[in-house]
Parts: sequence; C-alpha cells; structure tokens
Amino acid sequence: MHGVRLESVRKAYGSQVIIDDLDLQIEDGEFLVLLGPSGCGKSTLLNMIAGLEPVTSGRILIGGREVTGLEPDERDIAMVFQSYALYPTMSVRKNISFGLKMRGTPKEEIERKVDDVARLLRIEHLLDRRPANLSGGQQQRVAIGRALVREPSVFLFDEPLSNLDAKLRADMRVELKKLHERVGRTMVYVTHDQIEAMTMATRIVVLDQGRIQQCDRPEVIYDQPANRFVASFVGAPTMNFLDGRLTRSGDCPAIACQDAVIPLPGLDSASELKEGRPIVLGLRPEHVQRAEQGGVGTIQALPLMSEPTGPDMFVRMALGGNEITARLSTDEKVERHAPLPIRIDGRRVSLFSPDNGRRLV
Amino acid sequence: MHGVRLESVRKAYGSQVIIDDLDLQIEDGEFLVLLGPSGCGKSTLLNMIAGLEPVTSGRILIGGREVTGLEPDERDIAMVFQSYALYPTMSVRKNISFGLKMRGTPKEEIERKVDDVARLLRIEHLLDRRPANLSGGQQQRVAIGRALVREPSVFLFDEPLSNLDAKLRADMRVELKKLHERVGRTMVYVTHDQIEAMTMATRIVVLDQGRIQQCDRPEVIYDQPANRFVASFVGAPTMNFLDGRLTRSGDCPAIACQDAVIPLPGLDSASELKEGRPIVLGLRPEHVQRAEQGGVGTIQALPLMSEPTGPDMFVRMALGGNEITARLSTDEKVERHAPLPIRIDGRRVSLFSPDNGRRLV
Amino acid sequence: MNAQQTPSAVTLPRAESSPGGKRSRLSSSTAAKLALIPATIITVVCFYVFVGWTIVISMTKSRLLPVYNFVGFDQYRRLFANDRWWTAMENLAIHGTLFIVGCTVIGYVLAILLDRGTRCESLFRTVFMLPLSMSFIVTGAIWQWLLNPTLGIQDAVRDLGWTDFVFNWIVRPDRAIYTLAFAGVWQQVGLCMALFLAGLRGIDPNIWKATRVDGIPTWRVYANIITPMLRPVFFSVFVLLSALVLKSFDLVVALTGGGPGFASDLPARFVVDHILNRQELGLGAAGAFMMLCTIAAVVSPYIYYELRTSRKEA
Amino acid sequence: QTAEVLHWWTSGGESAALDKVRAAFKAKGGTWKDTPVAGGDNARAAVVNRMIGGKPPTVFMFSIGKQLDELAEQGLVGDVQDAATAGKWDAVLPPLIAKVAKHDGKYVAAPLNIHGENWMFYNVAALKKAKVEVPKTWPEFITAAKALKAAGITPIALGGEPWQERILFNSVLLGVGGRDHYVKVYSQLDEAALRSDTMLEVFKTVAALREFVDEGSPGRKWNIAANMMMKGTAAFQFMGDWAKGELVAAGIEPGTTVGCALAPAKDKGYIMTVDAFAFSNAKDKASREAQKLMANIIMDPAVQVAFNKSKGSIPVRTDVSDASFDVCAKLAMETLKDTKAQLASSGLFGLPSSISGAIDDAISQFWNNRTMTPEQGRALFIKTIASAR
Amino acid sequence: MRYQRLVLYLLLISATLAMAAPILIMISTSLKSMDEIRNGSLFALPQAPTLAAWGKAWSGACIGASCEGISGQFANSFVIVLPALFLSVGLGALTGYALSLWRVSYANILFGAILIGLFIPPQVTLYPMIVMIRELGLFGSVPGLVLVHVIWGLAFVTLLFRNFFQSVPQDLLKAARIDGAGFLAIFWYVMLPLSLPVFAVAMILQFTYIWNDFLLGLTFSSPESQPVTVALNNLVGSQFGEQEYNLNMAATMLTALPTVLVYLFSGRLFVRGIAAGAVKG
Ligand SMILES: Nc1ncnc2c1ncn2[C@@H]1O[C@H](COP(=O)(O)OP(=O)(O)OP(=O)(O)O)[C@@H](O)[C@H]1O
Ligand SMILES: Nc1ncnc2c1ncn2[C@@H]1O[C@H](COP(=O)(O)OP(=O)(O)OP(=O)(O)O)[C@@H](O)[C@H]1O
Ligand SMILES: [Mg+2]
Ligand SMILES: [Mg+2]
Repeated sequence: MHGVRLESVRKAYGSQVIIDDLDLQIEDGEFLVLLGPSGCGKSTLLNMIAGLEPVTSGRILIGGREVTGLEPDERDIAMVFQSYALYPTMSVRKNISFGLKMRGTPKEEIERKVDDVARLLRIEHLLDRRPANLSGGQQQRVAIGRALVREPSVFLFDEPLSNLDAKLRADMRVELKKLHERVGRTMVYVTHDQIEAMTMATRIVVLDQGRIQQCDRPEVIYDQPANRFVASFVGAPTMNFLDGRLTRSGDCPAIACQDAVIPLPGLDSASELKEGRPIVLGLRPEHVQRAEQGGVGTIQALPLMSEPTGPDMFVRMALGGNEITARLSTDEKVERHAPLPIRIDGRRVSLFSPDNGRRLV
Repeated sequence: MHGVRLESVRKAYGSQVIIDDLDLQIEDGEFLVLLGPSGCGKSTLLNMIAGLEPVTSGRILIGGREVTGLEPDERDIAMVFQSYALYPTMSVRKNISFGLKMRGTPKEEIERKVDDVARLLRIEHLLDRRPANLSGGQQQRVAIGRALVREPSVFLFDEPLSNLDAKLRADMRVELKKLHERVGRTMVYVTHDQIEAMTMATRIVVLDQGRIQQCDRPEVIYDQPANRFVASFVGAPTMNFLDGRLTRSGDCPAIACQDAVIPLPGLDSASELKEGRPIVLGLRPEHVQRAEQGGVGTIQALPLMSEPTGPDMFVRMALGGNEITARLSTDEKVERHAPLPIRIDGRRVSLFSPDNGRRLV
Repeated sequence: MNAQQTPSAVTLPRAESSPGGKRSRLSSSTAAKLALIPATIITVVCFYVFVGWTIVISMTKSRLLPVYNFVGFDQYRRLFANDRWWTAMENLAIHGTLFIVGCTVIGYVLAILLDRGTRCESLFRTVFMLPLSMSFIVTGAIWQWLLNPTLGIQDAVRDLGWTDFVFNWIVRPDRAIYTLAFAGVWQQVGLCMALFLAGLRGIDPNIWKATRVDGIPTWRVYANIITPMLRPVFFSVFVLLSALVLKSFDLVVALTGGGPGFASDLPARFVVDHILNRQELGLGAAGAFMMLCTIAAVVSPYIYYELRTSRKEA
Repeated sequence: QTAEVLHWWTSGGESAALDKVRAAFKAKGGTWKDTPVAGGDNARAAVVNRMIGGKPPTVFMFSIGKQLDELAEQGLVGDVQDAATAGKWDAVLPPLIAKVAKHDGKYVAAPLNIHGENWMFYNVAALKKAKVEVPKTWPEFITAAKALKAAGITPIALGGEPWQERILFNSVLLGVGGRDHYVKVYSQLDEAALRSDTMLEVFKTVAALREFVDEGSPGRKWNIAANMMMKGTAAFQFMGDWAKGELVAAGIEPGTTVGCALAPAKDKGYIMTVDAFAFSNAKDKASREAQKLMANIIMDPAVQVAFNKSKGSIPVRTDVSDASFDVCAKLAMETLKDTKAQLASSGLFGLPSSISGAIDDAISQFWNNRTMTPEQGRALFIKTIASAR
Repeated sequence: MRYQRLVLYLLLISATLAMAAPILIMISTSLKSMDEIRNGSLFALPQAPTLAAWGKAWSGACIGASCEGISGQFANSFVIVLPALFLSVGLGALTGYALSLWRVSYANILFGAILIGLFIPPQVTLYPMIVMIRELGLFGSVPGLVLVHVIWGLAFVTLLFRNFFQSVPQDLLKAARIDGAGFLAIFWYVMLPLSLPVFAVAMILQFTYIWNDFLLGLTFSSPESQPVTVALNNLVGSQFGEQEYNLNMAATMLTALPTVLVYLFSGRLFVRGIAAGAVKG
C-alpha cells in the first residue's frame, strides 16, 4: 500500500483559502492527474503532499503512514518541476546523484544506480554535461532521472512538460507513460493541459478554486463532465454550449435555441427533464456531423470560417444564435456562408443546468 | 503590387552560412508562413526583409522597389515580435502612437488612427494601461496594433503566438486570420508550430538549414510533402515511416517490410517504381484504418500502447519491424498485444527515396 | 552537514523512516532562523541599540566622555543655533545633489557610449572603474594635489603660458564644496557606469528592433524608452550614492579638511569633529541624530520599495 | 621598563627632536615603543578611544588643559606626582603651566616645551623694498601693510586654516586689547570684556587685515605661507615659533634675512602653547616605573635644552641657560621672565576644546566672510562662546 | 554613421584621459626626484625615472621613530582583510540566502532593519562600538578589527545577495529539499556555486572597502595590527616640514596597488556579476 491519502486537507494564506477541506485517496500504482486552470491550487496541493508547504489543517498519509509534519526527504517521494529545477552548476551525473549523496549512499551504489537510470532514460552520453548545455527535453529527462534514482514510492510531477514544444511534449508524454508502466509506482501529475491529462491518467482530478470538480477516469471526464467547468476545460477545441429550452420535435426530444429547433434523436428523455425547462446543451466539436441535405434530424448551420489543421478541419458555424465549432474531415468541402446541413449525435451530448452548471443527464 | 521579392539572398556570419542563396516571391496580399525547426534561419530571414540585419549578398524588393540598403523605417513594413517588445513604460496608447508621432503625423490623425486600430483589435478599454498590466494575449494584440497603425504594405510576424498558452493561441490564430482577411495586406509569418502554419497560411515555406525545402499551399505540404524532412515536420502525431522494398501482393502494389507485406490497394504503380527497389513509405496516422478481420488488403498490426485524447485515440502499434502510430476513434476498443487488422489507404501514402529522402510519387 | 544525515541511509527509504523513529534533527526552517541570529544580533545591537544610545547621549551634557546628566533638548537648541551645522547641512545638500546627479549623468552617458557596440570596450571599462579601487583618502589626496593652485592644474596651465588661468576653487570658500563633488564623482562614476551598463545589456534586443522598425531616432529611443525602462537601475544607483554621500567623511577630511574655514564641512565631519576632538559628545550626538533623521527621510521610500518587491512579483 | 609612547610628531623635524628624548630614555634603560599617529586630532582621538577600549598607551602626547582634566576626572589618567615632588617641578615651571598640568593637585602630565604663538616673522628685504620699519603697533602695521601692498608685496602670508586664522586673531587681540584684556577674554570668558569697545576695536583691526592677504590664502598650509614670506613675495607671517624650523630647513638663520619679533602689542605678552606627555592609569609596576622614568627624562634640563633647540621651542623649565639658543628663543625666554607676560593660547590649552573649537569656528567665519562687520563679528563671538559653555 | 562613431570614440577617449590622468600623474610624480618636482610641471613626464621613492616608501620611509616604510603594515592589512573578507561575505551570503529563499516570518522586517544599517555612518556609533568590542575583550586585536568590519559590511553584502537570491527560482530550493539536503547543504552545494558572479562582486567591493578603510583601522587597531592606510596617513599626513611628494605618491600608489590589481584583473567579473543581479536593475 503506497498510495497517498489526503484527509480534509486545508490550506490558507492568511485569510485567503487556497485549498478547502479536500479529501482524496490516491491508490498504489495509480497515475493520477491533477488538472485545472492556472492558480487553482494544483501546485499548492502537490507541494503539500511533498512536504514543501505545511498544511493549515488536515492529515496526509503516504503508504498508510502519517507524514503531515515530516520534512520532504522523509516522505519517500520524489518530485519533478516544470522549470526542471536542475542544479545549474552541477553536471548531469551530480544532479542525479545529489539526493543519494545527501543520504549517505555508498559511492559504488550511487554510481551503479546513476548508470541504471541514465540507461533507462537514454542520457548516458550526457552525464558529464551541464544542464545549460542540454536541450529542454534532455533537461526534463535528467530531472526525471533525478527523481527515479531515489526509487521513491510516490512520484510527484508539477507540469513537467509545459516548457517543451509541442512535438517534444508528445514524445515525452509517451515516454512518461511507458515509464509509469515499467516502474509501477504511484504518480501524481499536475498539468493544465487537458491532452496530457487525457492521454496519461488512470484517473483525473479536475480542480477549480481549490475544490475538486470531478474525479474519474479520463473517458468519463470527457464524455460525462460533471459540470460546465469540467466540460469546457477538457477538450480542444472546447465544447460548444447552446442555450435553449427543452422541447420536442416529432417524437424525439429537442432543444429550441431562439428560432432554431435542434432535434436530439438519440437522447433519452429522463424524468427531470421537463419540457420548456431552460437548459444548456453541451456539444463536442466531433459530435457535429455533416448530414445529407434534408435527412432526418438534420438542421441547417451557416459556416463562417474554416481552419484546416491537416487531418481535420475545424469549422466555425452559426447555429440558432450561437457560434459552434465542428470538427470535420479535411476532405469535406465546406463553402463559407452557404447553409450546411448537420446532424448532432444526441446520445453524446451533455445537458447542464443553466443555474448552477451541473450536469443533468 | 506590394509583394516581397528575395533574389539570391545570402546571409553569413563569418564563415557560417545561415541563409544560402534563397529566392522567394511573396505575392501581394498573401499570408506566407515560414515554417521550420529552431535555428533554421527563419528569424534571420525575416530580419533581413525588415532591414534589421544587412544581407551578405542578394537583393530584396518590396512592392517592386529595391530596399536592400534601406533602413527599416524606410521599407514600408511593420513587425511583431515573439516577446512583443512593447515599450514597457508607455501606456498602450503611446505604444501604438509613438511611431506615428516620430513621423510627424498630425495629432488628430494619430488619435483617429489609434482609435480605429483599438476598435479593430478590441483593446479600447486598455488604452491607458501599461503593458505590464496586460495579459499575454492582450499584449500581443497591442503589438499587432502598433504594427497596424502604420498601415504598412507588408507585415512581418516573428512567432507572435509562441509565448501564449494553448487556448489563447488557438483564439489568436483565428483573430489573426480574420485580420488578414480584413486588411488584405501581405503578411509574412514565422513559426515553428505546424498547426499555426497549416491553419493560417495561404502558402507555407518550409525552411531547413537556411534552404527552402518546399513552398506550397498547406494542403499540398500536408498531403504531398516534398521530402522526408517536410513530411516529418508537418503533422502531429508525426508521419510514420516504414522502410521496405517495393513488391506486389496479388495485383496491387505492395511494400515488404521484413516479413510483413503491406498491400497498398489504392497506389498507382508509376514507372519509376520498379519492383524490388528499396523505399520508404510515409503514412499519416489518420490514414491507418481499422479493418474487418480477414478483409481484402488487410494486414495485422500489434497494438502496443494507446493514448486516448478525447475525440481520438492514438495507438502505437508494431508493424513489419517498425512502430507506427494510428489515429483511431475513441469508440474503437483496442486490446493491447492482441493482433489488430488494419487497412492502409494507398492513395494517400507518400513514397520517399531512402537515399536522399525525396518524394517519389 | 553530516549532522543532517541518517547513519543508516538505505535504498528503501520506506522501511527506514517509520513513524516510530523520529529523527532528532533540526528542521530546515529552524535552521534558517538560527542562521539569521548573527545578523539579527548585529542589526539590533550595533545599529539600533547604538543609535538609541546616541539619542540618549544627545539629551545629556556629555563632553569628552559619556555622562548621564540629562539636559533635555539643550544640545539640539545649541545645534540649531550653530552656523557651522547649517553650513554643513547646506553643503550636504549641495554636495549630495551634485555628486548624485554628476555620477548618474556621467555614468549613464559613459554606459551608453560603451553600449553602442564599441571596440576595446573592456579597456575603457577598466579605466573607468579604476578610481573605484582608490579609497576616499587616496582620492582626496590625489585631488588635493591636483587642485592645489600652486602645485596642480592651475600652476601647470600657467606654466604652459596662460598666466591668467585661474582654477582655485579648492581655496575659495564659496567654491570648495564643488571640488568635493568633483573628486567624489571621479571616484564613483565607474560604479554607476557598471550598473547602467548591466542595465542596458539587460534590455530586450527586440525593443531596439521595434524602435528601428518604427523609425525612432536613437537619442529619442534613449530618452523616451530606454531611460524610463532603467528606472530600477536609477533607483539602485540613487540609493547607493546617497548611502555614500551621507557617510562621506573621509573625502572631506582628505581633500579640504572641511576648509577653507568650515566652508566645505559636512554633517559627518561635524559630528566626528565634535565627538572626538571638541569635547562635545552631546552636541555631536545631537548632530548624529539629526543626520539619522535625514537618512530616514531619504531611505524610508527605498526600504518600502525593497520590501514591497517581495518574491511574488520578482 | 617598556613604555608605549603615542604621539603625533611624525614629520622629519619633529621626529628628530623627539629623538633626543627617546635617546635619553633608552640611555636610562627604558624600552621605547613608538606609536606615531599623524595629526593631533587623530592622535588625541586615538588616545581617547584606546582608553575607552581599555588598552591605553603608557605615555601619550596630549594637550594639557580641560580635555585632560576630563579624562582625569574619569580616572583614566595616572599621576607622576612622585617624580614631580622629587624633581621640584613646582619651583621650575611657570605657574600657569604648572596649574594646568595638575589635576587635584597632582601632576598628570609632564610638559616638554613652550611654543609661542604670537610671533611675527618678516622678510627684511621686502620691508626694505617698501621702505617700512618693523611696526610696533597695529595701526603702524596697517600703514606699513598699505605701503607693502602698494609695492606689490603681499603684506601677510597667511594659510587660511582655522588654527592659523586664530593665531592671527589672537595676536591682534593681545596687541590691541593688551594682556589683561586677553586674560579676561580667554581665561575668564568675561562678559564685560567680551562686550567692551576694546573688543570691537580688535574686530575692526582684524577686519582691516582681511585685505592684506592674497587670494590663494584659504586652505594653504602654513609652511607654504612661510615659504612665501622667505622668498619675499610676502612680507609678514604671524605664526608660532615652530616656523623657525622651516627657516632652518631653508638655510636661513633666524634673525638674519628673516627677522622675528613678537606681534605688535601694547604690552609684552607671550601666548604659550605647551607640548606635554600625559600618563595612563597603568596599574602594573613596570609601567608605573616606565612612566616615572619618562617624567624624569622629560624634565631633565639637558634633555630640555637638546630637545627644544631641535624643536624650535623654548624649555619649559625656567632655570636653564639660554646661551645656546637663537635670538628668537632668547627673546622668548627673556619675555617669559615676567610672569604677567605668560599667557595661554586659546587652542587646547586653557579652555575646554568645545569652547576653543567654537571660537576657532567663529574667528574663521568672521575672517572668511568679508561682508561681516566688526559689530556682527563681536556679536557672533559672544554668542558662540555663550552657546559653547 | 561614420561621423557619429568618430564623436563616440572622441568622447570615450577624452573620458578615459580624464579618468586616468590623476592616477597617471601620481605615478609619474612618484617616479621623479624632489628637484624635478620642485622645478618642473606636474604634468611633465619624469626626465630620469627612478623607483627610489617606491623603494623608500616600501621599506625605508620614516614614520616616527621607525624607518621601515609601510611594508610591515601592508602585511597587517592582509591579515585583517582576508578573514574579514571571507567572514563578512560568508555571513552576508548566508543571511541573504536565509532571508530570500526561506520563509522566515520576520524576514522582511529584518531585511528592512538591516538595510537601514547601510546608511548609518560608522563614525556615529563609534563610541558604543568601542565599548562593545572592549567588553568582548577584543579591543586592539585583529579579531576585534575583523569583527568590526564584518558588522559594517553586513548590510551591504546582505543586500547584494538578497537581491540575487530573490531571483533564484524557488523550485531549485524545493528540489534540493526533496533530495534531502538541509539548510546548510543547500547553501553550500546548490546556492553558493550558483551565486559565484555575485560572490565575485561582493568580494571585490568588500575587499576594496575593507582594504581602504581608515577610520576603523585607526580606532580599533593596536600598533602591532595597524593597517596600511593608517601608516599611509602617518607618512603623508604630517603637517610640518617639506612634503616629499614623490614619496607620498609612491606610498599612496603602493597602498592602492592591491585594489587596483583586483580591479584590473576582475573588472569583467564585476560587470558580469552586476548583470547577474547583484544589484537590482
Ligand atoms: N505564498 C503565497 N502566499 C499567498 N498566496 C499564494 C502563495 N502561493 C500561492 N498563492 C496563491 O495560491 C493560489 C494557487 O497557487 P498554485 O501555485 O497552487 O496554482 P497552480 O494551480 O499551480 O497554478 P499554475 O498552473 O499557474 O502553476 C494562487 O491564487 C496563488 O496566488
Ligand atoms: N549574430 C549572430 N552571430 C552568429 N550566428 C548567429 C547570429 N544570429 C543568429 N545566428 C545563428 O543563425 C542561425 C539561425 O538563427 P535564427 O534566429 O534565424 O533561427 P530561427 O529559425 O529564428 O530559430 P528560432 O525558432 O529558435 O527562433 C542559428 O543557428 C543561430 O545560431
Ligand atoms: Mg503551478
Ligand atoms: Mg527566431
């Protein structure tokens, strides 16, 4: 049992509450991603787990042992930082071995371990360089090596990839995931990049303003966001929201936005969704499909602008007084300002309450 | 005629040649993107157009007028920098108007122009703030405003969005594109982000080591890359490359990689593609499709790892001794280490020469 | 550092650091507090207690040695009636202004000249910084010789043929104070130059590019863009120089000895003279306290600024 | 018997003079540890600081007077009454000096010499050129000065430092006011005397002298001024008898091409300053012995003669022969025979240094500020003394 | 352009001459004989350069009774300067480090308090300082003098280091804490190597200040531990007799020599250190 357990953890700076009464159980071997916008308290939470920030109240347990008052190095954790935080004046080898040296590990053992880690991360040839002479990706790998070498039971990552460029980020993502599989330790990973969260996590915790908004597997977070915040935060391009009222079109439920009625053929009508009730429809760009002219459940949208990205094309279109983005294939020819018939997959939409933004279905 | 023309432009620092004998014609009103990896000479090229760096040899013409020896402010250009380079101690209004003031534009005219630009960029409410009090996106907008207000015939952008976070970048992309449509001036835009290039450009110039690798419309760059460099640089996840030999499978051409024979049903066999010839097959992830078990032209791949990103799932799989990435829909259930039948769209693959990396078909 | 290591460092830390084995070591934040003790003691005792003592003494009749027979604000009354004190304060204002403005302006100009992609930059820079290595005593001595009408520049120029040449400020009561600024600027201008140079080097080169594209003349760029950007540097320079001005004692003593008469006297010299040579400890202490008040007036905005730029903004 | 001796006689001539004392001390078996500190202010400050710091030098040069008194008050100085009793100092010292060298009736300092401050040196050739006699009174002096000025000779060679200005002022004070007035002003700080018309007369005279110095005077070192006078570019210099050292160094026998006279005065007076050594309150026997030995050496007649000839001053003992001294010194010793003529310098001698310093400031201010009228000068003088008391 | 460059270099060269002239004049004077000085111009080059004055200043000039030049005090100065230098820079660095990187609750107040010390003239509190040093039993000893220098250097060095460490990312500290390094280990292994440029600035400036100090040396030294500046003052500062200008200038230059050398050889470090954030800008 090397999980992490947070019990009603609270953190406040003076009167400003950053983390409010948070409970979380991170299982052994899990890859848990803390996702949230900038300033929501992700780093603060991670720092508290690491012991770098004292908690205001509450308990933290790592591997069943209470560590609330312990120093960071007594907690059996390792941490990787966004800025890498490599020691700029030490060689890569020294960077990696510093922690071991501080613990008084014998020389030969240090050497062996550093070599092992370097091999694992393919940085053997860099061992004698200074961090300043490494590329961003290499630096990040060294930072991970520094964490790995100590064989902690919990790894903490604070936005480790956000200083890398897109390509490198994608590669490192894969590597980190492989690494997780290989070492099998618990990992807590902070990011504000939802792609990272989606691809790597076994579970995602979406944080906002110091509160957990949702905590679940990535697919669930993506497909069934618990509220508008989660829905809009996860997914790129972001989810489309349409304000409207519940109604019926023929015998399937529909939503009326201004003068447009959008039928949602696949949507099961549930008891709480009374007709006429104001509602927010959440719709992912990829769930807008092009339809044959005049097909069943088809509505007309007006394309405004299209952005081909290579494989896909994002088309912004006007629909019932709202602007929505659709993800279409590049092959489709879309003419601007000419009405385009589209179909919406009703089974895949989310409905939110306009009052508190909670998910309704 | 406000295009830009570079005639055998060369730039060398000492003996180190950065740009080698480059010819380029940028048409009036075009949105030309210079795309290339870091250090390939994009900024150098842009600076030479702006007159900020002298050319070692060659000529530069803007709007048909030779400007090779002129000062930047005599070239009728404006430039926007990655770091914004706003004057930190001046208000937004001053930042925008300072250049005009230096040219002795009358007061009322300055005011009118600043107001126009501010309205266009929706920064009217920021006019009296200092740059330090603006968000990154706002700062970038001010920098663009500073360029716009002078109404130059050519706009130069040096990675203007790379300091912004992903979400903001996507928004600004759209805005820039709209701006281009509205003002209709020539724009030269430097970036190393291929998504930016693909979505914004009317034409893309792919640079590597100071040489033009390909110069064409985005779709062409994406679908028919001129060489392996371009192919791998554009597209995310990157294009898959398979080393093999040309062969036949049944009556359609195929490629043999180690023991696996991959039929390319749609590929027309051209004359130069002799059987048995070693070849590199380039394959975009989205052109790998899942197939029915035992269908025609089906091959077996072994999924190793899958990365669900929300709408898509990137699956890394072993195929004929290579590792490739496929982009599948999240709905598909892919089991790791269980053979998966896939089909490859032969009309869409690229074939490269293994010797010089040039495109063959 | 050894004290912070556990004797039984083990590869599997989880077994080693069980909750039972509470390690008896200093927590790091305690260590930080401990490390601040010397500085705290020095500050409290040597700065504040001593200043407090000075204030106490300024209320007494102390002559050569401290005695504690209190006389209220008598010494201040005497101080304020003392022409020499006011001359010294006036001189402080003149000298301070000239010295600070002179160093700042000349240092800035030199830094700009050096920053224009100059050849032999390091040679020039080294020469400009050389006077920094001289003490105020030495500086005073050098300039005393140079400014002396019968030995120095005046004499030399007269020897060259201009027999009417006059440069005798150091012996003129109304001008002597300016020579002080002269020597002071000569000595400290290098430091200012170095600070400004570093500041100029820290400016984003893209700003320069932007101004060129905007077609702004170079002097305009310096005047309207670069100089405002360097405000923090100007501030640091100002603070350093004002610390020097307030403490300037050695230079007056070595250059003019406060003379002619007490025409070039400064508060620091006034205070020292009265405390050490005049058997006027009480009066000197009163002067010292008034100096500290002046200092407080100059410094408090600075301290406020320093503290405000806490880590979050930095 | 080791004595650490702190003094400010660092220049070649002073050091040579002190060597006479040093040699005698060593001849008697003492070990002399030399601690020179240049500049009287620095040296006195160093002594006081070291006393407060608890490590005073065994013997130190100091100004006798109120400053030493205050140190003695705090029990920081030792006495050499034993040696004084044995050497019968009371009998041989001028009473004024004996008085200030004592604290609580015990000698706490051993005076070494007497310097006169109210000397007037003059260039004989310059006077001849302007056809003037050596003036006997201040009005005469002013007439002479006018003549000199007309002849293109700077009448007074003055170094414009406060202490030099004081010497000139005090000479006028003594000369115009007379020695009784001088004593009233400086020894008693007598209000009436300060406010008297005599005092106004003094300030008028001093004001009249302002125009007789050259433009380069302020800040000038006294030896440079002396040089001007020797060369003949200036005629008179009012300076202490240490100026003779400069003459000797320039190869001029005092009384030949450069003459010496007491400054013009109504009645004879000699403004004395005294160099003296004082003694720390050492407790250990060795130091006490060394101090005693030092006191004896200093007051030894032979040493007095040897030292003072070298220093340019006259012996503090009144009982030594003037035979081997120069004419100026002879004149001084002659003058001092009259105890009424024995006057104390205002600088660090009879007065607390707070007052003497303030007086210096006032004099300097009056001298340098040419717009200040004699009445204002007198008022300033009175006010300064009052506030420094 | 060309014309502008010309003006630029003319300005620079004249500034260089103005800055260097006093020093050059001193050196040239120190190489002259007294006769030449008396009869020649201050600006004339020495006709027959001689190092005699330098030799005399070093080992033959008389100060009071002893005629050993300033060589002895030169050694004293080093004995004082070296420990004072390392201790004051060390203490300042440690204080700056603790103040800026560790969240000590009263850090800001303490720093403000220390800063005020930067402006207090040492002369003003000389008296109580003497008493304190006496009570510590250190008056007149080298350790006492060193202590005084450490005290008066604290504010400045702390300011330098605090400003620098303020710009060091907090993450570095966190990483080291997680690696198990304690307060001092982080300082020694991580922060100190990082602050080398600032260290250089602090060392250079402190060396200059301590070496050039006169007042504290005069007050707190004993005759045996007198620093060279005090000796220089004794040599140059006497009022009586003819001034031996060549000797005075030679002695002055000799005294300034160590600091001049430091600036000549580490001027580059100095500018780099300042640019690295030693002084805010
Ligand atoms: N020392 C501090 N004092 C006061 N407030 C603080 C302190 N440190 C952090 N905060 C505040 O706590 C909140 C959470 O900060 P935190 O660094 O945890 O955010 P984050 O989610 O990591 O953001 P980012 O994605 O930008 O790193 C922020 O609003 C921040 O302003
Ligand atoms: N002043 C210079 N002296 C020597 N080499 C230089 C200079 N400026 C740039 N270079 C070199 O020229 C090459 C191209 O630089 P440039 O800045 O144009 O690249 P870039 O494509 O803009 O890269 P990035 O995407 O990182 O901005 C680089 O290898 C760089 O090292
Ligand atoms: Mg964070
Ligand atoms: Mg670039």
